Amino acid sequence: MIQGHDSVVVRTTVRLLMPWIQIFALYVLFHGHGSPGGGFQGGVIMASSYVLLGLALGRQELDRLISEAGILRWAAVGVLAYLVTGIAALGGAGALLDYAALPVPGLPAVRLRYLGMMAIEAGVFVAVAAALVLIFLRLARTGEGEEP
Amino acid sequence: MSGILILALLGLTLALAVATLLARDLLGAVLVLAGYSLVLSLLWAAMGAVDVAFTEAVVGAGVSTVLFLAALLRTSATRTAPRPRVRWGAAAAVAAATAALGWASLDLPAFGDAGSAPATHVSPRYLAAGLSETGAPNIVTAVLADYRSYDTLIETVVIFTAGVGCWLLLWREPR
Amino acid sequence: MPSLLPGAALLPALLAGLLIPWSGRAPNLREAWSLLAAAAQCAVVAALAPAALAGPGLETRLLDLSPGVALALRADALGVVFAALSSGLWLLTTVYSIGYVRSLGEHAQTRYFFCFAVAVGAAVGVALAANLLTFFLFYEILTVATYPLVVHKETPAAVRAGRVYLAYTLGAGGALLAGVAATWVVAGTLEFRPGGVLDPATAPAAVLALGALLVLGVAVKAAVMPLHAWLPLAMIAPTPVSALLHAVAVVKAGVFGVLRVVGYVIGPDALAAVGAGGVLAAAAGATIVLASLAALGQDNLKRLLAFSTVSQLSYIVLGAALATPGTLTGAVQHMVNHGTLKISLFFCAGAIYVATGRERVSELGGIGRRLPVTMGAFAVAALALAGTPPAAGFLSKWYLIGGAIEGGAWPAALVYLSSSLLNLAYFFPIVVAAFFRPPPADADLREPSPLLVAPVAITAGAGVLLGLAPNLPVAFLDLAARAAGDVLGAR
Amino acid sequence: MIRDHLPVLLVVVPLLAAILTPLVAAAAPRAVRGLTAGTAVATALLALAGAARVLEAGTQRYHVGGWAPPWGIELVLDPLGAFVAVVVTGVTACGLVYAAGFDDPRLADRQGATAALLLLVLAGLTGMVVAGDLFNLFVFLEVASLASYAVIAVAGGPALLAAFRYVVLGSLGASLYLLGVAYLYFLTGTLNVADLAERVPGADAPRLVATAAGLMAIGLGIKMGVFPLHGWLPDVYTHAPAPVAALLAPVAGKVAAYALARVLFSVLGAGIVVDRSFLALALAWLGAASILAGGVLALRQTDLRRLLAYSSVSQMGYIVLGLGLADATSLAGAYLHVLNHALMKACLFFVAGAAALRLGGARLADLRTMHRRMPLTTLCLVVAALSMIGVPPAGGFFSKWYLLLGALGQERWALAAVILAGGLLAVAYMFRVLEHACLEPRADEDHHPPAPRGGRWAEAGPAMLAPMLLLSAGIVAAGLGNAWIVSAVLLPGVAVGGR
Amino acid sequence: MTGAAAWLAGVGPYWIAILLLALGLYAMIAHGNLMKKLIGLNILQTAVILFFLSASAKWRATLPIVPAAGGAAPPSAYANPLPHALMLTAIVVMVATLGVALALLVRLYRRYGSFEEDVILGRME
Repeated sequence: MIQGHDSVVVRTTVRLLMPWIQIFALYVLFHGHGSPGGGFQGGVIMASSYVLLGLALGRQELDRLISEAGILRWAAVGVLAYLVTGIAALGGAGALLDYAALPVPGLPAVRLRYLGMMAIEAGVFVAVAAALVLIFLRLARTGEGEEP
Repeated sequence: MSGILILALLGLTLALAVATLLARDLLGAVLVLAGYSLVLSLLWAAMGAVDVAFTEAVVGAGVSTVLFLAALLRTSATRTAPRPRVRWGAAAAVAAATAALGWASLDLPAFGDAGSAPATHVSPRYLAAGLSETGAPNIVTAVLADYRSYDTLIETVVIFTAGVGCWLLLWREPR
Repeated sequence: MPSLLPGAALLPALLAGLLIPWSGRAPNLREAWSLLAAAAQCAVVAALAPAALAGPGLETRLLDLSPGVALALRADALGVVFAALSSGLWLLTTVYSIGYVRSLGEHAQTRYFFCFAVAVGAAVGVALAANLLTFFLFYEILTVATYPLVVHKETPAAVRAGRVYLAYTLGAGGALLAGVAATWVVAGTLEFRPGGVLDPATAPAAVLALGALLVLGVAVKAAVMPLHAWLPLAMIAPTPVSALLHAVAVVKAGVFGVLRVVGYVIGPDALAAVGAGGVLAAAAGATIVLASLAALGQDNLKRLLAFSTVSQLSYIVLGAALATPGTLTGAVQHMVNHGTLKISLFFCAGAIYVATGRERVSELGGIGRRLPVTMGAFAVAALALAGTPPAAGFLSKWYLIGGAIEGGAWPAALVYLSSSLLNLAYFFPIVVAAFFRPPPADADLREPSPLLVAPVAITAGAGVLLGLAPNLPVAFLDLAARAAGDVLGAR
Repeated sequence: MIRDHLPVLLVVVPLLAAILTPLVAAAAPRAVRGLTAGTAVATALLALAGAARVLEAGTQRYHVGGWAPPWGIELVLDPLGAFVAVVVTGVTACGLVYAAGFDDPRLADRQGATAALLLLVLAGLTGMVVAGDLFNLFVFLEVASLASYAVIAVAGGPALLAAFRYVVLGSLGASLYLLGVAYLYFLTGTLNVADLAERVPGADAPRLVATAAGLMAIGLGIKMGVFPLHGWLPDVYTHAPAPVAALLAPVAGKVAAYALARVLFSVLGAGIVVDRSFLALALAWLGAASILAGGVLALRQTDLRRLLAYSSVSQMGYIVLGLGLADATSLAGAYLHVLNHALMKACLFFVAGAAALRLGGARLADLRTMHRRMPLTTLCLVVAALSMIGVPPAGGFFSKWYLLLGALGQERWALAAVILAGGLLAVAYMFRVLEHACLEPRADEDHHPPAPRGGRWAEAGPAMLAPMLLLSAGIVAAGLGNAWIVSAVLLPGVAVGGR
Repeated sequence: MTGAAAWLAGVGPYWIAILLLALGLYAMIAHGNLMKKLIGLNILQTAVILFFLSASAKWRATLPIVPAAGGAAPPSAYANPLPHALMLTAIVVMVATLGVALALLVRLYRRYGSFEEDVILGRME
């Protein structure tokens, strides 16, 4: 479906819009702590920026930015970040995901908790963004005819 | 939280759901579905569930629609579904189930009752101590990322699973 | 008393079951395993007899099958009789089988001997089982292990026969299982105890239900009419199978089961109290007469023998149902005598088939001139079975009839007598025709391989000996008397 | 230290491996199979360790994030949970070793993703088993389901439609379960199983409890594939890639059944379920119907895997029946059947897979030469089939034995009859398989020359054969050891918390 | 707000949720078009989410965001955050399922060239 849009206006708008969307995504990620939003919503917005790019500029442009295999690995990395944060707590003799037990010397429990939550939110952000982009690209991929 | 507004939005969702299911043109159905999700997110915002509303807006109205469209537009086929013939058996079964659920729902605490079990048993602790215990003013985030972060971990795994699944299923078949 | 000996009685068959497939490519070695195992089994079982005569018998308790129910083997008098019968005849049958399958060049011989070993092992397990669950376990194994032997020919007819066989026996297995479970629920134990395990206070309805389920479960293998239809069909199996399994191991497992259930679970008194004894006796009596009449009409020799088996088995069931000292002794004794004589008759049928390819009674005219040993043995065994003194058949019938009269069951006595006449009626013409008709034209008729003839002669001889010296080689008569005493002494 | 984290490690280990697999696959494709099988075996060992720990030190409770329930999420490893965990991980380990040995050309170039999804299934199942929180259970249920949808569809063709139907029905089931959870949440305001167990009996709203129980039972019933909710099951297990079917069929339904048991007996409490409440009656008769319907449908199948799928419907019925009878003996029987059926069904699906690979198909007609060309596989087939029929001392007999004792003990004659009838149906359909696999019917009535020796030796590779033999050994072992399992693990476990 | 409206507002969300559930369910059963089945499923899932969320509502309560500057309002002043968190997860599950299902549909379409179940079944033979 995505051959890219021909009107120059659309293409440039998207190019200009892209960074702002991504900044907004990061904003949503980091402010989920105190206001609505968080890793998941931020990730979705991040993904939508790429989707938009793909829709407007076409597959080739997108492939120049990202490769599908690469995205799969990004998704894995995101979940991994989350899981590793959780397992790290075991190192501090705590239960899984007990941020207060994160083995980071010299930080009060509240800071540790904040740190842990940020870490996992970031993980969610990456994982969700990557996974959604992957799903979109796979669904929208052109070029196959009938299956054997 | 205004009862009138909520009732209005509820009515609207119902109407849009019916419209979605009646629409013969799949493309139309998907677009109406997006509207349905949008109204839902408004409804939830009105119910004070801003995080969910936000998510529903970006996911339900946004991503889901895009995915539906991506799948639909990939397929050059006639996109109008033939009018389904009415399945009286199914309709009867569904009606019976609906009646049963509605009947049971009479035992439910009134909507918005601040004295109901959900309002009084587990949640107060989050609201009272959430900020001091987790340092997150947004209690939903506190629950999501700390008290029940295990759920959120698995939630992330779910979306990861979906990614891997699509990657696997829509593999570029070797020609 | 505790001992490992009863458990050891299962080992030979078990080892044979492992070794036979392993040496499947070396037929001589393979058959050597079978022979060794059979011999070893005979030895062990014989060693069990003295203790069984002296007291309650040796017992082996293995792991638990279910909380409170062990996989246990007890070599009491009744059990030893059946075990000794099966093992002894297994030895002879193995010799006979080797001759039979080799002269016919049968296929899948490894499977054949493997299943044979397993089946006999299971039969011994049935004999020595100390409780109902163990009994059921071996009973089912016996069923499953015989199936491949029934379908051995793998012809459509054989496969059909196999299906019927499974339907009857496994269906009965279901009834038996229900009975076993019900016994546990009602009596709280599954042990076999002489005189029965039921509390006298048990509700008659419960006793009746238990009796019905259990007896139904075992009566199918005992081929009590109308549950006998599988037996004539199973005759499609190779003759040694029909001989050992469907004249001895399997069907005797059925009647043995009847004896166990009547004597050691329900108890004769409880059975009589609810009037079930009469019903069982009636069914058995009817079977005796009807099956004999049916045998009269048979032309295929093996089917004739099968019907005769059906009739003879019910001698034992009837004996158990009457439950007087005489009938019980006679019943147990008849297991041995009928087993020996009937297997010898089947051996003859097989020998004739191998030598002449003939299976029909009408084709046997004059055969006796050419196969004197075989047909001689046939004549002896037939007459013995019909109850001509001093052979074995006479002895057990003497006890049965005496016991029946002693119990005041005149109709039963009459049934026994009339059936003996019918035996003569369907065996005598065969013998007469075989010896006094002119020999068949084709000249090359000759006695088959000694591997076949020897067992024939031995079993027929044994049939006579068991009449003259019923306590040789194993004290069968004393054991039978002891078993009867156990059951009835417990009242 | 490990000992204290056993419950969560059961989930974390396969999860971590699953996430790493795509990365490994990119770096060293060769290593993937080893990683998968190794992880599964490690998980099984952890489960064994967990079981040992539970038997020695009692139920293990783990508070994720250090938050005490009901505010945080709790993981529970009690005797029954440990038992189910051992069964699931053990059988899955066999399955993954088998799958590693099964070279399916369709999956060759997608090793990494497939392996990751299979491990995610494992993680999802273990997660469900140890979950002490109803919503957490839902999330794990979805992980396991999503992953299985994808791997099933890999086969392409008919598997696609089968998988799609499974997605629709499976998600329906999950949603109904979640709706049930919602009703309970409305009623009590909590999601923690132990907390619910305290509050539900007290709460005076029978309609809510009944609705919640019904919804959860239906939702999980769909996952279990109990008649009449089994619509998705036969196609899925017929068309899925053989190793995948062999992996999912034995365990997936069992875990759903265990979840149902937890809901019924831990959450609602025995008081609501036993003494022939409507729920118990419904379950018992649902199970009975499942036993008969599954058996009858299995009778007329010509494809081994389809036949096995329907027999799963029938066998699952025994488990549901046991839950419905709801006394200690019957429950012990039901749990024992979880073990036995997992073992024999896995073994049979392995056999079917090997046949499909080496005999060119898993239709009954394809098995014609099996006994000559694959003697060991045939042996496994026979053992598992006899267990299915219920011939002692194979394990399958004993689970039915306890169910029968339970039914007779409650004087439920009809149900007892159904249990026996199910056995006879199994005789009918399994012996059809055995006839095809072991006999080569000949037309000529008279005896024939010995059958041609051998034919081409076609046993599957050791990696596939070893798990098969292990399982068939396990079937007999489970039978001979059942008394210990029942008296040492199941009966105490059943007694705990009215289960 | 009048009494009737109040009562209506007291049960309305539940009943609407149940009605939506029924609509979705019927569509899943009755529609032969796989895409429509999927849409039905989507509506069913949102219905469940709506139902669960309505457990979080409290009249006269605000968003569950506690001002850091210790405005110590009682819990009854905030909406119940637990269902919010749970339903966020449920929505993610929803979209994940949707992704896989659509992937299957695309494959099916590529193989059999239709979304109609009976057409696909017809082309399978």
